[in-house]
Amino acid sequence: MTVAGVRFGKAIGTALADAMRADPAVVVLGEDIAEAGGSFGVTRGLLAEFGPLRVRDTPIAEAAIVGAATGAALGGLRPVVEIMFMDFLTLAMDALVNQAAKAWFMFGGQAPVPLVVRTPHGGGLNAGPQHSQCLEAWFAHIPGLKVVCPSDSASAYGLLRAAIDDPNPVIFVENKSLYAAAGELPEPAPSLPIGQARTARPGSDATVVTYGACVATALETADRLAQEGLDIEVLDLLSLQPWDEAAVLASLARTHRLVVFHEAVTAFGVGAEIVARMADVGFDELDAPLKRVGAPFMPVPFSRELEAAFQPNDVALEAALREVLA
Amino acid sequence: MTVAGVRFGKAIGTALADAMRADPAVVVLGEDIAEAGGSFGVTRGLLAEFGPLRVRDTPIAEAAIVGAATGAALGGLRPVVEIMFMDFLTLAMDALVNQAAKAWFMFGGQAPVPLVVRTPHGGGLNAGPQHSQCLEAWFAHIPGLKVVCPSDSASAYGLLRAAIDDPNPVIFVENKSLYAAAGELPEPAPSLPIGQARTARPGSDATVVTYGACVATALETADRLAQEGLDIEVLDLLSLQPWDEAAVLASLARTHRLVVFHEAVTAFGVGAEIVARMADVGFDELDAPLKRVGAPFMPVPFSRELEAAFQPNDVALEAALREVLA
Amino acid sequence: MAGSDHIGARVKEARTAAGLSQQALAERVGVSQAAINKLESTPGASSRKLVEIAKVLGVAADWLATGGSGDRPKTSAPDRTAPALPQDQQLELYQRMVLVREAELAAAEVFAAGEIPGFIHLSVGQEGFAAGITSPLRPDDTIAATHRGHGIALCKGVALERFFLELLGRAEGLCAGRGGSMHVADLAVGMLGANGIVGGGLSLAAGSAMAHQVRGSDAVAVACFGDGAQGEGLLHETLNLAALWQLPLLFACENNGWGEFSPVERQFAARIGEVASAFGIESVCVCGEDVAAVAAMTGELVAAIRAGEGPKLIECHTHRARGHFEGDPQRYRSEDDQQAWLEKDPIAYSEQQLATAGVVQAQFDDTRADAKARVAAAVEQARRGTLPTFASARAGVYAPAGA
Amino acid sequence: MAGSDHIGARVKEARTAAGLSQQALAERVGVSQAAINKLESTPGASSRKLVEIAKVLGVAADWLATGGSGDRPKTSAPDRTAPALPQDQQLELYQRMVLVREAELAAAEVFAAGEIPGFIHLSVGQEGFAAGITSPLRPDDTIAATHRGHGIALCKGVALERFFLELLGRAEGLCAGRGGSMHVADLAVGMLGANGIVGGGLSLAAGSAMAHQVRGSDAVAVACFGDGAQGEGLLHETLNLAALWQLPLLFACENNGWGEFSPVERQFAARIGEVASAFGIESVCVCGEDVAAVAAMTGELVAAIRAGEGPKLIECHTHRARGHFEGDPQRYRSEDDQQAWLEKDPIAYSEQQLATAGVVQAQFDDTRADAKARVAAAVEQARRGTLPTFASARAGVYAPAGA
Ligand SMILES: Cc1ncc(C[n+]2csc(CCOP(=O)(O)OP(=O)(O)O)c2C)c(N)n1
Ligand SMILES: Cc1ncc(C[n+]2csc(CCOP(=O)(O)OP(=O)(O)O)c2C)c(N)n1
Ligand SMILES: [Mg+2]
Ligand SMILES: [Mg+2]
Repeated sequence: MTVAGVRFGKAIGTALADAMRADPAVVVLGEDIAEAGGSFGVTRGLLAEFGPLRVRDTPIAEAAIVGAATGAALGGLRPVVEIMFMDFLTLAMDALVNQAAKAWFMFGGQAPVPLVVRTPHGGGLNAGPQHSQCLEAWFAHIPGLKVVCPSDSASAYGLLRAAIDDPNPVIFVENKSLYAAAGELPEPAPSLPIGQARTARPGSDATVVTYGACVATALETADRLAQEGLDIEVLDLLSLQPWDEAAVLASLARTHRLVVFHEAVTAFGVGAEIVARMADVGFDELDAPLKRVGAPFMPVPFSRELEAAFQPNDVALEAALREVLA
Repeated sequence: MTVAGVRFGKAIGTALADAMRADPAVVVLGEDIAEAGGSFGVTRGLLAEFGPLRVRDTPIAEAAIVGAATGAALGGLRPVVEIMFMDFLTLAMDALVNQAAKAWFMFGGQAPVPLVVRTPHGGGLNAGPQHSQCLEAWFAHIPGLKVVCPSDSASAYGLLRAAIDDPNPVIFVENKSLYAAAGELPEPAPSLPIGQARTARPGSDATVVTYGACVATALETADRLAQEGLDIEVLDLLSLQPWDEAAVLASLARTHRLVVFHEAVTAFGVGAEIVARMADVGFDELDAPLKRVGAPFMPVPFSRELEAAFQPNDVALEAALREVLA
Repeated sequence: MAGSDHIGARVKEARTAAGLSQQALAERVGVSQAAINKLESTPGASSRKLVEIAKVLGVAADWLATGGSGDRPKTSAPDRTAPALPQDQQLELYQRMVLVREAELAAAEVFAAGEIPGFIHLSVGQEGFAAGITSPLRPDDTIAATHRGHGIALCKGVALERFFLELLGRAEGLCAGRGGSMHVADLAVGMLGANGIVGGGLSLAAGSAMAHQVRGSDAVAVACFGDGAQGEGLLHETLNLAALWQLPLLFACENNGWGEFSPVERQFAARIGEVASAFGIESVCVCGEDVAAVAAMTGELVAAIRAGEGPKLIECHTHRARGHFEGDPQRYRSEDDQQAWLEKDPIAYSEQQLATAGVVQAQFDDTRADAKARVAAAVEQARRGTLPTFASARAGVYAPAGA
Repeated sequence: MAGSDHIGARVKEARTAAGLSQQALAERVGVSQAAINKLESTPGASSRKLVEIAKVLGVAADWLATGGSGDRPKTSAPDRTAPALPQDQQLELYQRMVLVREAELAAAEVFAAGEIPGFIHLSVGQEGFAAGITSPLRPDDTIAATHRGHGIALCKGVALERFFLELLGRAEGLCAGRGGSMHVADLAVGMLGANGIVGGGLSLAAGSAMAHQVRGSDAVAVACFGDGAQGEGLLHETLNLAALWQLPLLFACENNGWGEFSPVERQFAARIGEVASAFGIESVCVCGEDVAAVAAMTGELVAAIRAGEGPKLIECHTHRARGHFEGDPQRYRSEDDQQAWLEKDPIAYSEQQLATAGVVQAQFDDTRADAKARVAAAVEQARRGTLPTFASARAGVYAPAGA
């Protein structure tokens, strides 16, 4: 059976509740996530069901929150932390990068760190330079971390269950603009394996590799181009670290043309790695330059017009696709 | 005139002293940098010459150090901060990324942030997972920051003078293994423009793009291959953000084969951006896959044998060059 | 008087001697009046705040705790009370508060109408903090505000028109429409910016203080932070840095009792004054309802800092009148708590004080009408402001050489 | 005695009454003996540490500051003293310290011979901390150590052989040769690791305490940190978190007077005990020379935490005998300071105490010989350990499903 109209945020909340029911080691912590149910309402209801030992409001202290969650994970719990905006992960980088990411390796495989850090990225709310960044490339660069980024309710549910089950620290990135998006959720909803991409739309003329909220834009763009007879494949990465190189390569081997599309700043972003790999292992498949469509190299501006012009969109994607198809 | 035998660390110290003499707004701060002259001895002598108002030992508080330096820069000083190991920048990311990098833009161009953060990266000392990382790709991803990485005494001097003169925050990355390396320093030594690469060795068969301590390894490898008649061009980037795309493209247009070589983990590293750009703007020049030689995707291990096997070296570079030349 | 045989009785004795009501004591200590009442009336009761109470009452904590040898002793350093301010200054403070109030109420309307993008955090009910803290500051003094920074911006001298131009995202705005409400700044008047990062202004202000110190200026920097920001480690690091370097820095805690949707008691286990004391930093706690007291106390602290005494801290108790951000339905907050600020409205209190001193209602009405008119004009001007071009923003990421 | 007419005279009066030498007072307060001497002999002098001095001497700070009405009063809460330990426990502590000492001296030699890669930080002279702090801990109690963590590792029960195997970078080492001295860990015995990040263990230990709490266990977690780590904001955040959540967490400050090349006075402006108090966290300060006192005091605190009293803090004054790291030429440190530890050697002190109680020299000699033999055997075994293969390290980055 499939339930329709399940919002992205609700799917995440459901995954949390299901995981907490399944395993008493799962605990949830973050700023205003217990009594208030979270800034984006995702954790609503958890406190009532699971009580204050397992659902904890924290003080505003991102470093200690993630550090403590790491220590708790080493101690056998499966903490799921909410960091209110991805921009605030700047305050928790030591815990994530020097402690959580390395503990399994550095201690010679003594104890896993089954930690999940949920955090929203992305703009569109005119929230300005310090509340809109997409910093996932940082984490994808760090051995020991995994990074996932769902694109709809079903993938949010499935990836979060997988992230909580995973014995490694996982950064779970939620695009803010998706929270209210309704989608279908199978019942029971399955866990999705980390590291596997999904063909959101099969096509033969060119491949768009994308993730998160950009998947919907890519699909729209593909639909539009389909009216001209251009058949665009859209690959939804879902996982960024590890990412599904085999799937991307297989798609490139079919279409020979590839564009990576994401909301993060293009330069040194996730797309750089994907393109760089394809320029090596996929070199023989290439019939056109590898293109990236992302944000320009500037902070996310506040005003409506500026942010709208800043955000990578269907127009830019279409232009890039036309270039590689030219 | 040129002075020979000037160590890399000494060149940095000289640049600091010269900058402090030239401008009373230049101040230096960091852990144990004043009385003790720095963990790597770079700032020795500054306290005696410039006094405790301008040369400050700080408590162990990386976040406050970089935050205060940012505030001081907004207030008209030109602070140069030393962060003892690049791994500890994890503790100062908010100040760098959310404050320093964005202040000029976010305030509409009211006041510049002439801040320099000097920090050593890289392994080779068996210092283990938390004292050896190369995290420059993070900073290169952040609009508003500049990132430079000198490869010898002259570039260390020249880039540091330029970084201090620059009205923007600059991350100045020093490879630990270079501190004791002696080099030539012109007298007076010139400032080097940020954003310009340097052809360390001209060549026509393939291009190695590299930076920092890897430049020397690349030159050795090139010399060795020259004995077989292979003519390798070595491009020393010097600046990573902005990086000299025109120089890389020009070289590629001559050699049609390119390898990026750096000590950082390959995945999502600096090389990804360079390759990704070349796979787009340089596509028509490509005669071979674009290759990257960097560290494998794992924390820097401690033991001698493990670290030696981990570090990207001349053997790996040579193998990659042979592949693109095949 | 050795007959006061339990702690509460001694508290009562000392409180009465100090001429304070239970409510007044409660406020200065940062507990509820009910808590003081319970303490005074229950034999055997004690309080974690005993040291704080002793400080406010100017008695030894030892004596409060045990009664000791007999008479209620005086501490060597009785709690400082603010000197009275001359009436013209009080009027000016009043006018500033009214301007901030009117500006924010207008902003709320313009926001509700969809003309202000993003989200805005208003300081309605807390104007005593902004007006009081900034009042002794010179133009070359600097201040870093929080995300709730409109009041500080306006009181530090930011132009009302450019303030609204920024909120509406216009090219002529303080930040050329790139920052918005959470980043209003004007370095030319020493306003180092509101900040989207809780606690973010702390170290920026410390750095600004360091710049004053290096230049040999007697300018002072002020670091504003909310009660919620007390949880951030940067506070500790900055207190330590300021104490070690004897920075000309005033820490100013705007304690409105809430950090987003959680009351301060659930967010911070210490009293910030005690933390500051541990670092050798003198601290005072004032009631933000009384702008004259805030201004006078800040004046003393700033003068001491200017004179080279090093960092100080002021905590100011206020009430947040509205939601955390505009549009916050405040389901987490009781109706009583939402209304409580009306009893503590610094503007109403200031009118009372001024009325007692002979200022007539018409003057209040004029002030308000004036402010409304200025604000309305500024909003109109902001609406006519030009939209920023993307090209100019794109070109504005790095400062050019020589900037 | 109301004739003590300046602060220093009153300090002297109270100190003499407490039976303390200037040196002993200085140590407990964390200042130099010279500072106490100057204070006592200079009319008009005062001290930032007056409250601390008062606490140690068990008098009211008011009285020290002003003299007040007359007699030297007693505070209600005199400083706690540790109960005496039975002799067998004292012997065990002694043996542990000797093992740590011998292990580290051997490590120093092996390091100097180039057989240990990287850099190592020794705790010679500070063994009273490691042995004392760990002594009341059960196997299921957990502890996060600092970069100077050999002593904690060995005393918490890490196998000596695997310890040396790790230092030498062998496959059979605690961390399979991937971590080295700065990361020695054995989660099976509750040792959460030394840590390369100053302060890094604080929040890890808090999380471990949270895990104990969620599981309903009465196990306790211990967060070790150095005096230099006091500057890190994470300390503040963790104190607050622990206080709010009433975590079963002991904060253990190993104050050896130095953070790298700078004395603690230039790094931290507060007394950690006062900071903890501000958070409602009880704290005690003990002299690390006396391992029995450290153990007894820690025992009391751990028992209280186990009983549900929430977090506590212990500060332990020690002397760093050697450089910050092996090979540190210590140019920044006077010859006197470098030798000072000899007067404060916890092993020598323990021998004195035990000798007074009748333990004979031969037993000390045996203990040392035993330890030397065990260490020598462990070093030999480590030398014979196999080198880790790159393939296995490469395969060890992520925990496999189900781990
Ligand atoms: C580092 C960081 N963490 C969390 C937030 C989200 N946030 C914004 S305001 C706020 C509450 C701050 O409370 P307080 O400091 O008391 O200021 P107030 O809103 O009451 O003025 C929080 C948690 C943030 N902006 N920055
Ligand atoms: C975050 C961080 N900053 C700086 C360092 C470098 N460092 C290593 S040990 C040390 C001094 C620590 O002093 P303390 O906490 O007193 O420990 P001790 O060395 O005296 O045992 C410093 C600054 C580090 N390892 N981590
Ligand atoms: Mg608040
Ligand atoms: Mg120390």
